[in-house]
Amino acid sequence: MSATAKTQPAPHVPVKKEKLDIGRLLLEGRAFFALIAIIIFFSFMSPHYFSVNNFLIMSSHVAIFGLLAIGMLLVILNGGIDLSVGSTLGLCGVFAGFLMQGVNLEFLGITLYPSLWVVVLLTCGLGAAVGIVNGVLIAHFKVPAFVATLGTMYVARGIALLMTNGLTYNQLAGKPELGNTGFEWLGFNRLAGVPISVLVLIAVALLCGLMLSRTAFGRWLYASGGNETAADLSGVPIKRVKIVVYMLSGICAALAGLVLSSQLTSAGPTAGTTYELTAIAAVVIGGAALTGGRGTVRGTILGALVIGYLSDGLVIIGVSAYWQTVFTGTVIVLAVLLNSLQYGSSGKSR
Amino acid sequence: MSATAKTQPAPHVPVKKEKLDIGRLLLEGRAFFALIAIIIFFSFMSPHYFSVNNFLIMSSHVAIFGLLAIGMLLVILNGGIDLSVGSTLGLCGVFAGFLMQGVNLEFLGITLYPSLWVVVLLTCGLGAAVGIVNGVLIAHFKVPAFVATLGTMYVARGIALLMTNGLTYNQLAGKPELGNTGFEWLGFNRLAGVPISVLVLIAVALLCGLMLSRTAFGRWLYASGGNETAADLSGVPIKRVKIVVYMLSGICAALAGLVLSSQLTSAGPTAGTTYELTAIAAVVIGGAALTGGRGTVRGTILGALVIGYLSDGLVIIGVSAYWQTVFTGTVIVLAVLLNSLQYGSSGKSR
Amino acid sequence: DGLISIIVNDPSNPYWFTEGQVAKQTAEDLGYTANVSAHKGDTNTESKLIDTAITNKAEAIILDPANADGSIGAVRKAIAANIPVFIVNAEINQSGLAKAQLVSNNAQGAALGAMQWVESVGDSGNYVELFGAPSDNNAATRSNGFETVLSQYPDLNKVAREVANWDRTQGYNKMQSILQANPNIKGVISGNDEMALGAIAALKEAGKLDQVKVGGFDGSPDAANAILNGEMEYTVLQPVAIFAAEAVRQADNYIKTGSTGVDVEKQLFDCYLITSENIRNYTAAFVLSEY
Amino acid sequence: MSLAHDFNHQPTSQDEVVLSARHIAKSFGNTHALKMVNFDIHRGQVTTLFGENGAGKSTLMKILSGVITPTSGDIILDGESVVFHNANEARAKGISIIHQELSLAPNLNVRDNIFMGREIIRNGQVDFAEEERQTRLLMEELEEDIDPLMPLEELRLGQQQIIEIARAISQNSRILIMDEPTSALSAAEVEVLFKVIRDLTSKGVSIVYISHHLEEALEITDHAVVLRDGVMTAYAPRRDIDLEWIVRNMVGENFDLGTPPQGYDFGDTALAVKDLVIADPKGGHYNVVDKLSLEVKAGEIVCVYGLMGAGRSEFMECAAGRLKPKSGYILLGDQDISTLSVGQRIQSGLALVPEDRQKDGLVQTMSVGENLSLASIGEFAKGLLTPRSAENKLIKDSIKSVTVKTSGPEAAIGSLSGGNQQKVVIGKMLATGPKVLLLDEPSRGIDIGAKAEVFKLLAEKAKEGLAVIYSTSEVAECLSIAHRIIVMHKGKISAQFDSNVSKEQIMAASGEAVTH
Ligand SMILES: Nc1ncnc2c1ncn2[C@@H]1O[C@H](COP(=O)(O)OP(=O)(O)OP(=O)(O)O)[C@@H](O)[C@H]1O
Ligand SMILES: Nc1ncnc2c1ncn2[C@@H]1O[C@H](COP(=O)(O)OP(=O)(O)OP(=O)(O)O)[C@@H](O)[C@H]1O
Ligand SMILES: O[C@@H]1[C@H](O)[C@H](O)CO[C@H]1O
Ligand SMILES: [Mg+2]
Ligand SMILES: [Mg+2]
Repeated sequence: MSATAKTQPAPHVPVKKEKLDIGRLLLEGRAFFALIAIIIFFSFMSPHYFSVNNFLIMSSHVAIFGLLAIGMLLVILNGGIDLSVGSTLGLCGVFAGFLMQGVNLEFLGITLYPSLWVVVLLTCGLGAAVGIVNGVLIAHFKVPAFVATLGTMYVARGIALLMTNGLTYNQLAGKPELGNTGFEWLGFNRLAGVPISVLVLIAVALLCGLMLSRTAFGRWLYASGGNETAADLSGVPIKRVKIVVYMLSGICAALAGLVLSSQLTSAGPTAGTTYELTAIAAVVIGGAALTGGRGTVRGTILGALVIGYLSDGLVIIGVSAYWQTVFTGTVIVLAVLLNSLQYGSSGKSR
Repeated sequence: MSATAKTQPAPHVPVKKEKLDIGRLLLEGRAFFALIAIIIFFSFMSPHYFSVNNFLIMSSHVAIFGLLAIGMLLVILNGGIDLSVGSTLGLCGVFAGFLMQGVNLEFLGITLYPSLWVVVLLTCGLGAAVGIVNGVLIAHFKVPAFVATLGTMYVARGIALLMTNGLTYNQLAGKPELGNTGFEWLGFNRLAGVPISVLVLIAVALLCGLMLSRTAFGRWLYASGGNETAADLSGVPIKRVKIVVYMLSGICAALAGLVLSSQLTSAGPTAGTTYELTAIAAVVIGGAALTGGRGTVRGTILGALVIGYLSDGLVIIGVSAYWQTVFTGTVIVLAVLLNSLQYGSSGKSR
Repeated sequence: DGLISIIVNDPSNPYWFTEGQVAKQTAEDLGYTANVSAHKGDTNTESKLIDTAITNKAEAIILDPANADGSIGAVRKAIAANIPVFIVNAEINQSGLAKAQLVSNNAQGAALGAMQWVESVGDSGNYVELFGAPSDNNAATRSNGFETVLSQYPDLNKVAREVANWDRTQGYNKMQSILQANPNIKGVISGNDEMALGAIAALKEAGKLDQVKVGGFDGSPDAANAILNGEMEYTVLQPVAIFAAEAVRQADNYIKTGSTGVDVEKQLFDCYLITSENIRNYTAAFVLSEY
Repeated sequence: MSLAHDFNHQPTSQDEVVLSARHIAKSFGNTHALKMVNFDIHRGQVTTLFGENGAGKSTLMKILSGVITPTSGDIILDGESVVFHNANEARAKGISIIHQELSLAPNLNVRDNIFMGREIIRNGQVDFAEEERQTRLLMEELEEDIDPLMPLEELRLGQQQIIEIARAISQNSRILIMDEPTSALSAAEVEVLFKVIRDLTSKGVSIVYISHHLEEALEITDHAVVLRDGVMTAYAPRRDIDLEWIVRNMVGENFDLGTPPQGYDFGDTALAVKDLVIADPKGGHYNVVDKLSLEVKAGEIVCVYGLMGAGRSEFMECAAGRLKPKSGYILLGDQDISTLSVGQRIQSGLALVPEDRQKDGLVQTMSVGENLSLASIGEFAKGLLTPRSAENKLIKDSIKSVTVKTSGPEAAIGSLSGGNQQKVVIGKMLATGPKVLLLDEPSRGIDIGAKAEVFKLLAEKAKEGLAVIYSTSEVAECLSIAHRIIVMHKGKISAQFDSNVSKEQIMAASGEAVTH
């Protein structure tokens, strides 16, 4: 009852849909419309925009933000926010780079070269650990999410810089004789013509979508985002849910870090700076309410596509970097505005 | 009952105090303790830290963040957030620089050199205008504050870059014969030994403190942050309050921009990047609740001092930039954590 | 003894990292204590760091300025506090303040690079330029240097110029987008190595690295590696290790004798070309032996 | 609703106690909410807990259901001492509770709310079909036509309360605690609930029931326990008690809700509403208020009676400026206020005490004093600054005139009991010096003592010339201070009476089935 004040009318996104139904998609709307508008606009402006290959490339850029945004969605559904994802991305990328260079165990006099899958697992573990720190601070120590994750944002970035002394790891290819190749494959290869990064995004989106719509955990997540006290009184383990949510966000950031460094075949400690804002923007454009409880994976992916296709489009038609900034800001506001106009007119409620 | 979920237990900071009472200050606590701890620590670590002159210098650094933080406090008290303050600072600095260089009215064939006070007023007007855009988007178009100000953050930055083509104005001294001198005086001079920027901060803090505690507007602000519907039904003009609040935040950012560019005697379009986060951190360390309705100017100033004295102290004792990042994050979390522990123990509720 | 405050831009770029490390090492070898801090391109942070150096009663400040125009005020403040300032790497747009400004000869380096670029790419075809942070004079100086050379070849056609802010990720993303609009380019000329390496990753991904030649600027270790691997055509080594050390030596002279030992304030250090031919001489970060 | 004893509900198995609380004490800081309370729950019977606002009823129930832990005391379940650390542990022992404040998630649909925290899992997935089936059955049992897939926030308050009840029932508990389950229910819905309760008790389920509707509660109860100021003051089985007994034990004296104030003449027309039409604010295709016309004179007290959804709240909110009318106009004195903002209407002399005091009435982050002065503070600002002395005087006067029981103006608003919070909301609006005061269900959730005080206050203000319009869902409250009673039904005025009307006449006009 006490905290109603800050809520703007929550975009009314149905919490769960039994089937993908076009009518509803159109209604759900703005992100979808914005995306269509962007595609049409740039296709007119440049003959190169509307091609399968360009869409694949743009989507591989979107993969990074999309992964972060899915993690962010979970957090936002829970009524929180995670400002640390950009730094976690950077830290995890660097950590993966560190592992790929070989871990020198001085006291044993040997150097271990973990295989690609070990690297991936350990890196995800690191992301999860950062997330758990966030979650524990927020759930158990009652630090507001904004502050806790702002803190880890700085700390994770600092650690990444300390680990590398500011430098960039760029021997990520691995060597066949060490059995740790495959990193470049993640970044460069395609399955059935689709970049691996895009496949990773699709897989994560499907998994999270299923989790949200089909599992008890998903229910708990929506419930505690909608009314935490009620969820608590109903026996939902709200603290555990919170911790898991931040952990998942950390894992998503780790995956994004892996994808990014495999694309660049290098891992620098400043990667991902300010990406958290882009991720939040994608989630909000995708129809989620920052007050929690409302939002879908599909919307979030649409939101990420809007931002990604827009910024790549601006580069393709050769708009100057400064104008790109102006347009990005405008589109973020417009996309959300569309929605407010759509629902906002119906009078007093909230 | 609907929107309780995201609230962490709001730090219970008394909204209004009759007199500055030491007992209460101690209880209010954490920011104050953190500050004392920081001062003691660095005074031990460096012989140069504990001197009047260093405190004045550090305070003049704090002035920038302090001004932003006061504006941010108003917005946060109202239950909102303003991510655009850093960009607005940059834009306003550049705008002031532009005016100081002389405004060339080509069609009239003359160049106007507005006097210092005209520059100050026009710049504050620009800050107010950015704030009003935010306010209108939020109050009338019901765009969530986070999104609206994220949008203006990009747009204002883009405009600043476009205005200067990325370059920096550095002829801010003015010329006596043009009657527009005085800018450097703002940044370099001292009254009774105190830098002008610190005096500006004190003046703004006193004014805002008075406004919050002694005017009807202040009460409306707290009320609409505490419970917007209740305030609305009590006849509080909540939309107007909101717009004014963002406008004031814009003006504070403009003042910060003026102070900064007078200190630097130059105005660049990228000034203030990410300062919004520091401002928010200061407000939160100062005991305000991000959910609105609770917080004081005094707390916010303490919060800004904590951050400022910490970061300068780290530089003075020669800690590396990477460790500075780590410490900053840790202190932000710890300062807020202290508070949570203090109040959080009294049972599980909420 | 005494303190020398070294202020660099952002040590997360190996270039500035080396700059800071070399200066610090030199100062310590000369018997000073030294500390390195970073303003990350923010003139406000830079101004604070200058204040801190004043508080710490530094003997001298070695500064890589954040902004050609924007850093002047901060330098003035240090001068007012009687601390000599030695500018390295990027210049400030006012003379008579700093005791010395030691920078790479960016115009010379750019010309050197551009000529090598023409040699590698040829004198006709479409190409792309990646531009650094516009707040840094070096970005424009290099771009102009490239232009001076390349505009002499009418058949060279610049199809895009993108700002990538000296950053590798931005170089990667922008390059991928540019490739969509301009699949038939032959070369990329970049304002620094980080952006060039981003472009190389993008070209690799698109399978076009054979067809497109990339040139960098800085002479960073990563770039040297890329040249070794045949991915980058050349880079222009900025003698950052040389002038960073020299700046400290001049500061030392000034502290001891009241003069830097060099007549002019602005001292340009010529850049060197690194190609696969002389890559073996690249012995340490930003160091080409034999010179 | 006679007080005749109803022996059909006498205990079948001889008064077996399933749960007994012994010497329960609970303090919140300096507030001693419960002091050494003993309380028994009997198998298969309804135990009703009576008490004024703040007496400690909810606190005791929260302790029994594990939501909070007592400061001291024992809970004995089936003869064994138990300690509950959280609601789950109590639930595992078969104790569930319907909370006084709705505890539902507005963003979820009905089905998900009912199974929140105890989803039915099959093959690692939630078995939505099964949950939906069970939800349907529950709705049938409760005779409510609610789609299980309907988002909760689209239901009206009463329906939400039904969902809360359904959820508690579906847990198949042995002990079911209902803390004011009917505060938003219509008489018909209450009847259904009672049917369900009787059904449950016949299966051996024990019920604890709390309500401020005393007559209604008497109808269902088997045992009555009265709390006063955290102390148990009386216990008796159903056959030994009547309304008078309850009231006497609750407040220590016998009294009524007052009579219409007499001995003065009404003034001119203070409020005139003409042909007011209001569309459903939730976007339904009907008008919640349909061509409503009404005139109220200065000094007159008008009661608006109606069932849930009759449109009383919308009418009042529209008059106060919160809702826009579709057509029609509103005159205050002879000023047309239809286009004014809420604030301007307050300044002109029309104030509303909203229905939901938590959500719409109080600012939780502010003190008692700041809440009291909120609506009028804009008025007495001199120059730029607000004179503190003037504000303090206003606050002190308000506290006195509406008799708020508080430790002082600095006290947190949340430290007051429900009734006193309500008085603060009323005091806040009275401080604006209104000519017309609208009160939407001013008695909701407040005890009979506080109710009487509120009505007394309104009667006094009417004598001073204030036009009062209040809505209520309790017929008894219509027949107290109102000079005139208006019955609304589906957005229209279906009847008007003077104060001599009978309860049956009022209920008949409201469209409510008269079952007693
Ligand atoms: N969490 C709390 N913190 C402080 N005081 C509390 C808390 N909960 C209840 N109280 C106080 O304990 C007393 C008993 O409150 P309780 O809610 O049990 O009353 P109640 O009998 O249920 O009243 P009502 O009829 O209004 O619901 C009141 O004085 C109340 O203000
Ligand atoms: N004809 C109708 N058909 C369906 N729903 C209706 C109809 N009329 C009203 N309603 C519902 O009832 C709501 C009006 O309830 P409201 O609470 O305003 O009535 P009320 O008389 O003030 O009752 P109370 O104050 O006791 O809740 C509307 O928002 C709508 O959801
Ligand atoms: O000269 C330097 C280097 O090129 C660096 O890579 C970016 O910043 C410039 O100032
Ligand atoms: Mg209660
Ligand atoms: Mg109502």
